[in-house]
Amino acid sequence: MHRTGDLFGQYQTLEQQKDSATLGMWLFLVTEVLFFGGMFLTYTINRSTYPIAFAWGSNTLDITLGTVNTAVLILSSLTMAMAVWSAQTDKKRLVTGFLIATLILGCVFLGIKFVEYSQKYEHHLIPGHNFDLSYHTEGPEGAAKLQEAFRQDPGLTAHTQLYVSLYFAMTGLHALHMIVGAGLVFWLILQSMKGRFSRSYNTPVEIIGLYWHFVDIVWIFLYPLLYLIDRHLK
Amino acid sequence: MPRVHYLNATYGIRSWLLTTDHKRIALLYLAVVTFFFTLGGIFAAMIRIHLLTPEGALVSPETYNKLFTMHGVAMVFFFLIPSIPAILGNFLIPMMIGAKDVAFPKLNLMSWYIYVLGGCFVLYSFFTGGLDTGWTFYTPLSSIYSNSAVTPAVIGIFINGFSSILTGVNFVVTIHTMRAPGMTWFRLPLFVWSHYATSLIFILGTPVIAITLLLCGVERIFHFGFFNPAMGGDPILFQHLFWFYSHPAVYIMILPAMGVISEIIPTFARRPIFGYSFIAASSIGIAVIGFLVWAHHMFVTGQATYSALAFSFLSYLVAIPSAVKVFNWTATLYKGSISYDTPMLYALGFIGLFTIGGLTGLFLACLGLDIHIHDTYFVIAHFHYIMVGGAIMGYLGGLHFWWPKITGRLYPEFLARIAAIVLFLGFNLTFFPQFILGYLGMPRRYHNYPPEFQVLNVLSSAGASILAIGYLLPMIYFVWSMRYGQVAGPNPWPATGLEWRTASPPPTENFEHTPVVDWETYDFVNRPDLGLATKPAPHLAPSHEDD
Amino acid sequence: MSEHIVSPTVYVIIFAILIVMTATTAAVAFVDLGRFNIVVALVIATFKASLVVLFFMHARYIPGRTQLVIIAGVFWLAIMLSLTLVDYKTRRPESEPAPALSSMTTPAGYFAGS
Amino acid sequence: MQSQLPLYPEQASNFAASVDSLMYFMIAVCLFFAVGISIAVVYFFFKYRRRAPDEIGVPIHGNMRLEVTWIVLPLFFLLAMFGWGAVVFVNFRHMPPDALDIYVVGKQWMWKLQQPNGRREINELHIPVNRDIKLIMSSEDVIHDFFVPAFRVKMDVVPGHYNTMWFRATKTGRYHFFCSQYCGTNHAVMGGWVTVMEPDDYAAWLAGSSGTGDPVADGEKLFEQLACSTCHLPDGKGRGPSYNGIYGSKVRLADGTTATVDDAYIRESILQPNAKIVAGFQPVMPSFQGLVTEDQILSLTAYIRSLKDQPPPGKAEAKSAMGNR
Repeated sequence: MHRTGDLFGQYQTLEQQKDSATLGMWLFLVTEVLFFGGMFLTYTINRSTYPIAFAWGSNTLDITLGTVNTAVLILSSLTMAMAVWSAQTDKKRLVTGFLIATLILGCVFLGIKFVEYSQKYEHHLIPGHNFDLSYHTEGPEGAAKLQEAFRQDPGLTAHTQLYVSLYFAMTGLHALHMIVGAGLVFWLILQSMKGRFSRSYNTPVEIIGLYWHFVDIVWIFLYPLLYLIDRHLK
Repeated sequence: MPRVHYLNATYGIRSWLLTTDHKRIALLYLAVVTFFFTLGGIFAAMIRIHLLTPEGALVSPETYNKLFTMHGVAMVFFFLIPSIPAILGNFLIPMMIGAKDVAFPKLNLMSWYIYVLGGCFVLYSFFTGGLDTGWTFYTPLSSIYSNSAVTPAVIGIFINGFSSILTGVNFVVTIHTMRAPGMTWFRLPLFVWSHYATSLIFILGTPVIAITLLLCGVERIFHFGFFNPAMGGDPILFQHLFWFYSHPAVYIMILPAMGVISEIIPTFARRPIFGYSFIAASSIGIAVIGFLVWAHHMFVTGQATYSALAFSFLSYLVAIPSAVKVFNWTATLYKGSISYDTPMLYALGFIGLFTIGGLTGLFLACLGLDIHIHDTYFVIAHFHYIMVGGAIMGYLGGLHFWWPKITGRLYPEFLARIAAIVLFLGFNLTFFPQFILGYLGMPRRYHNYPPEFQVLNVLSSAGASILAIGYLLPMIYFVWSMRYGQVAGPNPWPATGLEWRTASPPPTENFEHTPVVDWETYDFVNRPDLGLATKPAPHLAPSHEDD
Repeated sequence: MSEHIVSPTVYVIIFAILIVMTATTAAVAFVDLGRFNIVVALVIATFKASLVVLFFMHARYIPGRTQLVIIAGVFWLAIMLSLTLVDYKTRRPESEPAPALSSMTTPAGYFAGS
Repeated sequence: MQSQLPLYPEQASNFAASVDSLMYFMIAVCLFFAVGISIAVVYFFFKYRRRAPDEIGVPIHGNMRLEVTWIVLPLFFLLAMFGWGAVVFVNFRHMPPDALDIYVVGKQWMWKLQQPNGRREINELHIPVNRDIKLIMSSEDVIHDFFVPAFRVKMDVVPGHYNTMWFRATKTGRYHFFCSQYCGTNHAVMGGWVTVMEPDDYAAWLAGSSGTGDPVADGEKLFEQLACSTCHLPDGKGRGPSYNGIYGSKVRLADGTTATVDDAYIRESILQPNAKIVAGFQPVMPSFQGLVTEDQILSLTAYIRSLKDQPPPGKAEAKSAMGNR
């Protein structure tokens, strides 16, 4: 198909082209909802079966890092939205600036995630033979709590591993989406530096923005579901 | 034939492998889909030969298990699901709505590459250790106990899922935004409606199978315990996730075939389809209600009684839209002018076989009966009536119907009619005995069986050999006709759709000028361009009647 | 092209609400509300997600057709979760371990093999 | 046995008749629709055949009344099917109070069943006639399914879950049961027989064991019944060593030592299989302690002894290659 300026050959008008792209992205996001949905279902069933193990597992996570990461991601959504706004209002240099800010914030998120993952490794919280719950039981009080938990759920070790497996699967999949998103934003930055985006043509910024916000939304649910179970126990 | 068309507009292997033309992509799909069909067919033939004797005539138990698994995987994920949507849908939807191409042509090509990549992974699994989990991949057999090459297979199907998803997104957007002027929603051919419904299932269902098989693969690699009871996981959860997609997937396979039938019948009865809006709505109805019935595959897993009652009830509801279609097709024959061309033979065969397949589905949705016939040959017979008798009959009917449009040439009519009849007879001989076998209690996936089941198994295998001839014939004469077939002209039948208003084969951009639609679909009366009578034949309508 | 441009002020206000909500949900998690902890957490998360969808993703200003797509996605997710839970939550207590059987399958029992 | 080509299995339980009548009802309703549609299609097909090449049909677009009819009318039949099916199902899932509890464990690829008094069987189930039987089932590995066609009952046997089902056999006799959920390589041979006995016979059976008096024949039967034959294949390619020609010979063990296969070794291998593993095999055999009586061990030993003149696996191939077999 031939391309005339910004208009691809299969379309009649720019408006039709943008309409198609936006609708297409939203449909793709719906498939992503159900993609993550399968995991949320797995999570729901397991959490309702093993509430104690899930609370115990959740309390091994670092809530500070989790909360900071949530804020970082929300801020990156703001910069992304501002990048779209800059394109819509023809502020070409601002587009690049906001996109770079978004990319940096995305990388900060992934960096913090990496720190968390390596903590899990140091704390023997990787599912498998070396899995050890006793890390978070400082002092006799903690040991007593652990004993109580084992009394309520004799399979605590196995079931907490289920929680941690889910933690890795869900955050891992989310991180994978972040990496893809960062790649897309990087491509946008290159395009934007060529001055490609303007009031009349900003579809790529808009739809990659949609994707970025969606990944943010997934985290908005992952954060309370993974980090905030029965925090009062500690 | 036109001098320049999409087949000869450019030359060379690159012009095919890098094409963004939806028609060429459809042919790329045709090649790979045919390969998987042949592969699955060979597995099926070996299964039927093996089951000739009670103790198993051909292969070891391990090999037999691999054969039926690979038959299922090849046929379901790599033949039935992409066949009609990716070949006929890709080729026709843009032309039927008067567009130059789909909304995202590059994505369309990417879908094909994703499909091929997924196929490579699955072939790798087939030929390095095979796959013996059953196409349903039930855990913990698939995630822990199987020693076969499960991991590449689930990765392959996971990848292939994205091909379906992207095709679905492409179709929905295309149908929404790319319609030609005058092509209103209620002038859309029913083929487009059924593909719209199919695409909804692609979009809403396929991601769930992707994540499910991903979890299954992750469980195999990292020993996570989501579905492993030894670690507190639940194998039943896998079945919920699996069937949330795989039951609607049945409708992915049958809905497009229904769309094909809805095109063929009015064309060869030369009258408007009966109850257009009901057929269109029933497609959407099937897509939606089809998502609410999945746990009828799990009645005997120890599912709660209340839940079983709910799912059984909903399963009965989904029968209604399918029945509506069958009734309307039948009514379309009334006072038509019916020709006996090959596509029509396939369409009528479809009505018969799909009716049996659909009705036997009611037996399986029936809670009390399902206790007895679940996981027996009754199930095998039922879904082969839907998949082979329905989907493949529709696929072959559609391929014959649009072959002149795709290649510009006609297939040999006489041979094609013979093949259609051979297929119909061979099919019934193969699968009808399996209903009885199932009620007698022969469980599925058995590499040997008690001797009292032998007579019916031999009958079934005999039918399979006839069926094989029925499949080989079209493969041969289609290839033959590409070179030697009679030149078809733009509208050989003639049919009313927009795709018949351009040359055969069509130019790369489908139409010389963007068409403007000012006629109703399936209307033969106000279409002088078709070269037919403008009034119904006198023996059909002595006094003018119209409602 | 008639496209709605949301002003930066709106974006910043939404951002502020989101941050406050994040702090709130983290704080509430340390209070023992019994089974309502999860309810509160999910309500706040849903509220935050809605803000992102409606404003950052412009869902307020897009055609009804696209809004329907979003609703369909959420609806289908709800189908998947709810109908599966129907099965899990109505299972009868008799599917609890039967004592005689568990003694039969304990490791000390006779099938030490697997 | 019924005729050469039966259309339904024997009716041997309280559920059989009700499932069969439900089946007849369903067939009747479905035949009504299928035959109606077929007749209409075939009739129209010939009646409205095209007579002139340019002829067209009558433009009828639809009929609201017809549409409503064929939406509503089937709905009634569907509701009837649903209701009837639900009644049978609820009856099947509602456990009777005073049933005889039998514990069933599925395992790749055999069934272990335990009577209320503790007597255990493999791939055999003995039950009294006209008595409610409740099976309490679980699995040690993958999902299996306990299916008795003559009783029209089946239920998945799921690891981590305890599923129950019940039935009341109404006719004495021997009936096939199958594993109906695909469970791996030997899924198809994972079945056996339900023996329905008069209550007196059942009581007698529970009290003692029965044998023919010929230890070799008894042993051969046990060899099948206990599913030894699924692993100890004659060609030595199974999960356990072949018995052919093994009696009296010396075998190399996994720890490098050797052992003579005599009565004591066989007894030990049945009761503590993992004590001495033959080189080249994995310690996968379950213990049969408490599962076989001393008499049965003697019978099994006698059977293995009777195979000592059979060619052992490796040599058998060489011989058959020379045509001596």
